[in-house]
Amino acid sequence: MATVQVSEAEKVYILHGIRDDLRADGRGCEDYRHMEIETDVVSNTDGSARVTLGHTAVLVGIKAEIGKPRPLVPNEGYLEFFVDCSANATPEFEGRGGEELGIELSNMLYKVFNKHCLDLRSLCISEGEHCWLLYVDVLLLQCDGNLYDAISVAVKAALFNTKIPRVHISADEDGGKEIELSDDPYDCMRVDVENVPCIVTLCKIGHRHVVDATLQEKACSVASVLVSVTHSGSVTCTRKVGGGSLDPESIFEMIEAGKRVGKSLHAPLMKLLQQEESLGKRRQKVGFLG
Amino acid sequence: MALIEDLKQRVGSVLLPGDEFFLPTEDNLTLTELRRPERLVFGPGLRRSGGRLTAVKGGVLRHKEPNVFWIQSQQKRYVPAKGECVVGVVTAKSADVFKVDVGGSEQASLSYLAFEGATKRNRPNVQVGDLVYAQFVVANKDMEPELVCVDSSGRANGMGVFGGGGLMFTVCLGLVRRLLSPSSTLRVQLEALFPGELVVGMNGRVWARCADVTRTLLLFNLIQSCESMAPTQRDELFRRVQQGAL
Amino acid sequence: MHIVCVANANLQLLSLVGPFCAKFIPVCSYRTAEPLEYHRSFLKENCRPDGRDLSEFRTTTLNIGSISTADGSALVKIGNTTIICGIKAELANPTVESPDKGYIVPNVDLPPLCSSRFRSGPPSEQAQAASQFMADIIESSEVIRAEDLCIDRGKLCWVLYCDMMCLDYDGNILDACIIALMAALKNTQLPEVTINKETSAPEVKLEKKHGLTIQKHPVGSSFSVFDDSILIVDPTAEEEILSTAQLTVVTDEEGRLCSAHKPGGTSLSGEKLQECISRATARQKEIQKLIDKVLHSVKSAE
Amino acid sequence: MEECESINVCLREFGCEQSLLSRPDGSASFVQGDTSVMAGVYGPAEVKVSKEIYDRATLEVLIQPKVGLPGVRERSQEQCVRETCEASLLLSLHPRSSLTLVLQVLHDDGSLLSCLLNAACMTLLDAGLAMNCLFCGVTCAIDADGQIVTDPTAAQEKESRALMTFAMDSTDRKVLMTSTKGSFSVQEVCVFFCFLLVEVLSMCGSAGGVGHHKIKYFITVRVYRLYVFHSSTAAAVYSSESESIREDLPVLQRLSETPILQKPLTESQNFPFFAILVFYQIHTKSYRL
Amino acid sequence: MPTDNKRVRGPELSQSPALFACKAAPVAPQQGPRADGRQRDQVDVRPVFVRCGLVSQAKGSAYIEAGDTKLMCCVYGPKETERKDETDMKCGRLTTDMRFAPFSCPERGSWVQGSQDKDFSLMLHESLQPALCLHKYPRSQIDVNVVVLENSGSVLAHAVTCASLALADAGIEMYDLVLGCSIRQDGGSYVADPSYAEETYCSSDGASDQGRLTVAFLPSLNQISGLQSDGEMSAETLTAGVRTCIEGCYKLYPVLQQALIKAVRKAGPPPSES
Repeated sequence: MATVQVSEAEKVYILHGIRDDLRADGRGCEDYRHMEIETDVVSNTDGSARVTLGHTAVLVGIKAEIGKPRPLVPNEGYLEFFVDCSANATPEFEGRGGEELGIELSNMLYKVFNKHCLDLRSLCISEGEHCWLLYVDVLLLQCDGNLYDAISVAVKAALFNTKIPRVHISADEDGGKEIELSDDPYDCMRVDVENVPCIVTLCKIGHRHVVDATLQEKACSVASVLVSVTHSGSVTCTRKVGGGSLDPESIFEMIEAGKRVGKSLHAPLMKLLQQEESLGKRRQKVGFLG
Repeated sequence: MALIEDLKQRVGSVLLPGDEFFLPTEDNLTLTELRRPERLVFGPGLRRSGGRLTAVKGGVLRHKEPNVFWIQSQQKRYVPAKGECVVGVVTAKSADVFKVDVGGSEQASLSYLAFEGATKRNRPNVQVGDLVYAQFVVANKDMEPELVCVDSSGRANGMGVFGGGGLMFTVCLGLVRRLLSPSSTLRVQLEALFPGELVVGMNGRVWARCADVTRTLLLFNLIQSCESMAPTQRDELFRRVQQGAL
Repeated sequence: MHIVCVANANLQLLSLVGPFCAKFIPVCSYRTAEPLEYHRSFLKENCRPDGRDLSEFRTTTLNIGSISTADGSALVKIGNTTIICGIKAELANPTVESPDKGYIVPNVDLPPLCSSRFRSGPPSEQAQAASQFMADIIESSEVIRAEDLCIDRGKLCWVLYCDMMCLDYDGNILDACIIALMAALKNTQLPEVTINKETSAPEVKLEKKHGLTIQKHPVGSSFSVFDDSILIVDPTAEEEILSTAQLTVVTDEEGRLCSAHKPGGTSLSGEKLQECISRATARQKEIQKLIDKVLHSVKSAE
Repeated sequence: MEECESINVCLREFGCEQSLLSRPDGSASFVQGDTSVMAGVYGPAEVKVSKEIYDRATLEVLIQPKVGLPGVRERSQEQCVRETCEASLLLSLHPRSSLTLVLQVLHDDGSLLSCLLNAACMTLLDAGLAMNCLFCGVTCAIDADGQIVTDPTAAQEKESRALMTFAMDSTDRKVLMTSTKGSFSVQEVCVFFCFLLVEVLSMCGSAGGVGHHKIKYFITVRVYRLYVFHSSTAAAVYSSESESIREDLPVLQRLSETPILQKPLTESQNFPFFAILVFYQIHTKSYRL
Repeated sequence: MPTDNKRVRGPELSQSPALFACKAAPVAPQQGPRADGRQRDQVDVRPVFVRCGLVSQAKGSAYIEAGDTKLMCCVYGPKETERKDETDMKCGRLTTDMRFAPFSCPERGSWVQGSQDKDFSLMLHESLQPALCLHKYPRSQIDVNVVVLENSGSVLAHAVTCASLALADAGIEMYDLVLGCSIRQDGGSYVADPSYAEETYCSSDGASDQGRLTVAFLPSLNQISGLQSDGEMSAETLTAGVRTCIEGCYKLYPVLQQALIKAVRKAGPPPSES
């Protein structure tokens, strides 16, 4: 992952600041940086969203395709994730570095966006034969720390934005099934994103932990805990990342804090998404350069 | 000696890898007998291991008086040998040596000081990409080959960096040897045809410069076509060139 | 303690006291400094650094049926060399060219775990050559008739994936692979499959299982050639590296040869080859006895 | 003990051409009937640090099948060719360097492994690499009736009960490589070895130019029936007819060299002609055909 | 998918016979004692069998067997780093590789490492790294290779345990051993050290508190080096789960200590400093 070199003096400064609940950019320990969300940014996808968090920028596009359900769960559709760490984001992503991070991120996304948070059965068209397959492509445009949180918010926004065409199954003469896609672009199915979680990354710095760490702060931390939280406050996935170890008590504190922060993230996010959608075509598109 | 007789008998014939000759056993060397064993020199392609002499390359057995034997074979890849002069390309400059590509398996080193008149202060003007004509002073399988551009008396003796112009090309090693042989008719013929400069490295690289580019190219084509030509054919070709047929 | 020993000095010592006493002088350093000389000094006395004589195999142990997720499995140890073979049976469509034949797919894996000489990633040349060798053995000896694996002609047949994994690489993996494969095949139980007449879909009765009919019992014996002339059996990893050629002879219970595989190296005369073949025939009997004994004990334990 | 009459076992027409590629340091093509292989060798050249061996050259063999990508079978063949070449090459003369031998299968009509070996040997020879000995490969098949077929075609291979490929070296006439398929009795393998008679039949060189030689070798491997029972010494009959090559022999045009491969050599072609007959025999207890 | 040219190939498509089974495989009981007789809602881990130093070629190795789960781990190094650009002048590099034998799971796996294996390798790396004194091995690399011979649940937890044992057996300096333990939460109850069936079984209705949790723990330092959970659980359940796992780790601790002591004794007394 993108890293920065931080001198000892800077580390001490950051550490002392966090001890007093004061971060270098003036935030408190549980505050996010400025976040921007825009949906429906890529026209040839079924759903897309762009999220910037501080200087971190992420673009998510979702394509729906008809596929065959997995043999073990014949009555469910499924999601495929692919994370592209473009060398544009940081030169370190060139070659193998970006590929490894991409696999790591997409593995995490598989775990977070599992069947507990989405109604995968609604993606099934006919049991054992056809289902909807959502290809979620994540593109990292810029890297300034806290990728997981930004990606999860972007995925949630893109899923909210996704419009899957309705299908009608009719039997043909031979008794086989025929699938017909609806021609009307407004006749579409939406994905219920109410239960979709967001990831909150908590970085342990000194004796405290902070939310949404910048790269400098990240360099000072020994380990972080990812907590993915739904709107109701239940935890769908946790994971310790980084080279250090944590004592059990601080892990419990971090899970608790993650739950608190995550829960408070959902309501404004949903409100924002609905607001944007209600604007309809009148909405002024900002685009990437805005 | 039986071996020498045996070898002499085969001179001019083709030997294949694995062909063996047996050296006389050491028992013949007794102190009472004053006759010193004849000195035998085995050149490329022949290998002595214990009491056996084995051919390791396919080619024609050659002999030179008194007792020098070698196998004349055809090869494209150059393997550095001490004392041979080669044409190399400077590929890198470092603190006190140049790296020179001579077409072997390893790049040779060439010291800044191994030029005529070079001192610590007065460094030779050599750039990456320049051609040099140099001689091997170290060339064995276990060490990095080393080149110099001076002879034992410190004179350039024709070695050093090439001037501008001219053309370098690669021919097979056999042709190079023929060009360099003191009794080479080919060289004499070429000289008669195109007066100019010709530098022939033992590594198969030849550099030529004639009065103009056309002639240089003609010379290059002629040498290349000579690779697989009999003297009679060559004579014919040269005659036609002289008459302006090409 | 001596750190480095001069090779020549040791050689003289060795020739005086004989190789067995060599253990009392600082052998370790001699062994690492001059491994070839070290081995030669033993071979001169017709024995080897681990105390075996030239035509002695290491202790071979066999454990059958230890992996419950596999349809058949076996773990073989020849000295330190450890190979585990697991067989997974799956259903597939037979090829158009041979509609009445099933598949046997052997693969040998040499993971980085088994020795520091292997890297992770796609299989090394050695692993690929070993896989091909196993495939050739299965084909040549006709261990199982491919027709036996057919369930419904042209429609359904069994695929036996025989995956052999090396867990400890100390030379002679080919012998170990063959023993592991044979033992695992003998241990394999396939469920009964019937074709439903109406839906023409296969129906599997997992509770009803039967074994495979094994036609032949090939057993391999590997040899290494030292200094173009000395032949040793069952080489260790160190001996394999130092030797100049390898040879594997595979024979079945009727004394027929299934393979005489010598992928190059220094040459070998006909007499030596004959010697290898007779040693291999004797080895075949020993190993077949071992497999039968272990299988019997597994059955009686059930 | 019966005396076996010689049976007429022969090889398909074969041929070889050397130095036909300009980029590699040595190249050759070898044709056995319809089986044809093209080979090229590069080196001694610079070696990758990861593959460097401190006391000898690293030899890599790459086999390219006619269609598709090389698979496990090619890898196994590569191993056979590589280890055979390693045994005959004097690799210690070029430490810390690399030799790369590329073999391209042009057509496979049986006896492929032996053709690969022969092409490899000719290529190494053409590159002028130092070798202990030459080697040659021959494939034999036992058909359903127990008859031995040498140099079988693909169709014969398919019908055969067992298939064996051997490589022999030219100095000690010993076995360098064996690779077998199918099952066979111990007696049969003995017969095989008896049959192995390496006949370096013709080797011809054409010379041209001043001191410039182009040497063409033809290695024929013929299989004869041996009459030897209970003999334990290998007797080699080595007869050679040699004619010194004159410096200024008229050079044959490059193009005209190719047909020679297919034609038997005649004196009229003015080729120096060597025939080296080597009988190879091994100790066998008894055999019956 | 590109065809694999480096292995003997079988048919294009083949399916496990279990897919066509007439009778469905028996499901793990959801109440009462578990299939293997262990107790629910108790830290009832499977008895483990551990051995160190089995592999002759490795610097250190360990084999662990818990129920039917069988794992093997080998440690090579410290050695020169393979990739020169990754050489760290101050600190050693730990590389982890975890793979499943194709026959280790009820469904046949592929030889090619999937993204799941890579994820396991990464988690293994994160769990082990805090326990190693990597600063003692500058400019070098330590390789940890784990092979799963049979997967009968809780592989990651046992892989962590096995790898730390192998590291200890290799004589790599460590702050502490690392132990792994996992649980499966099923509604209000949980099972410790779940078997494969218990792990993969999914409850029919969307009941809350369904999840799996794996914890890697340094027992004498009381630190958590690895934490991984999935499924939906409340924060309280999760916290309780972590505590359960820690308890499970403490249960394993003496067994591993014994195994290491045995291995050290077997290696013989250290040479006297005379």
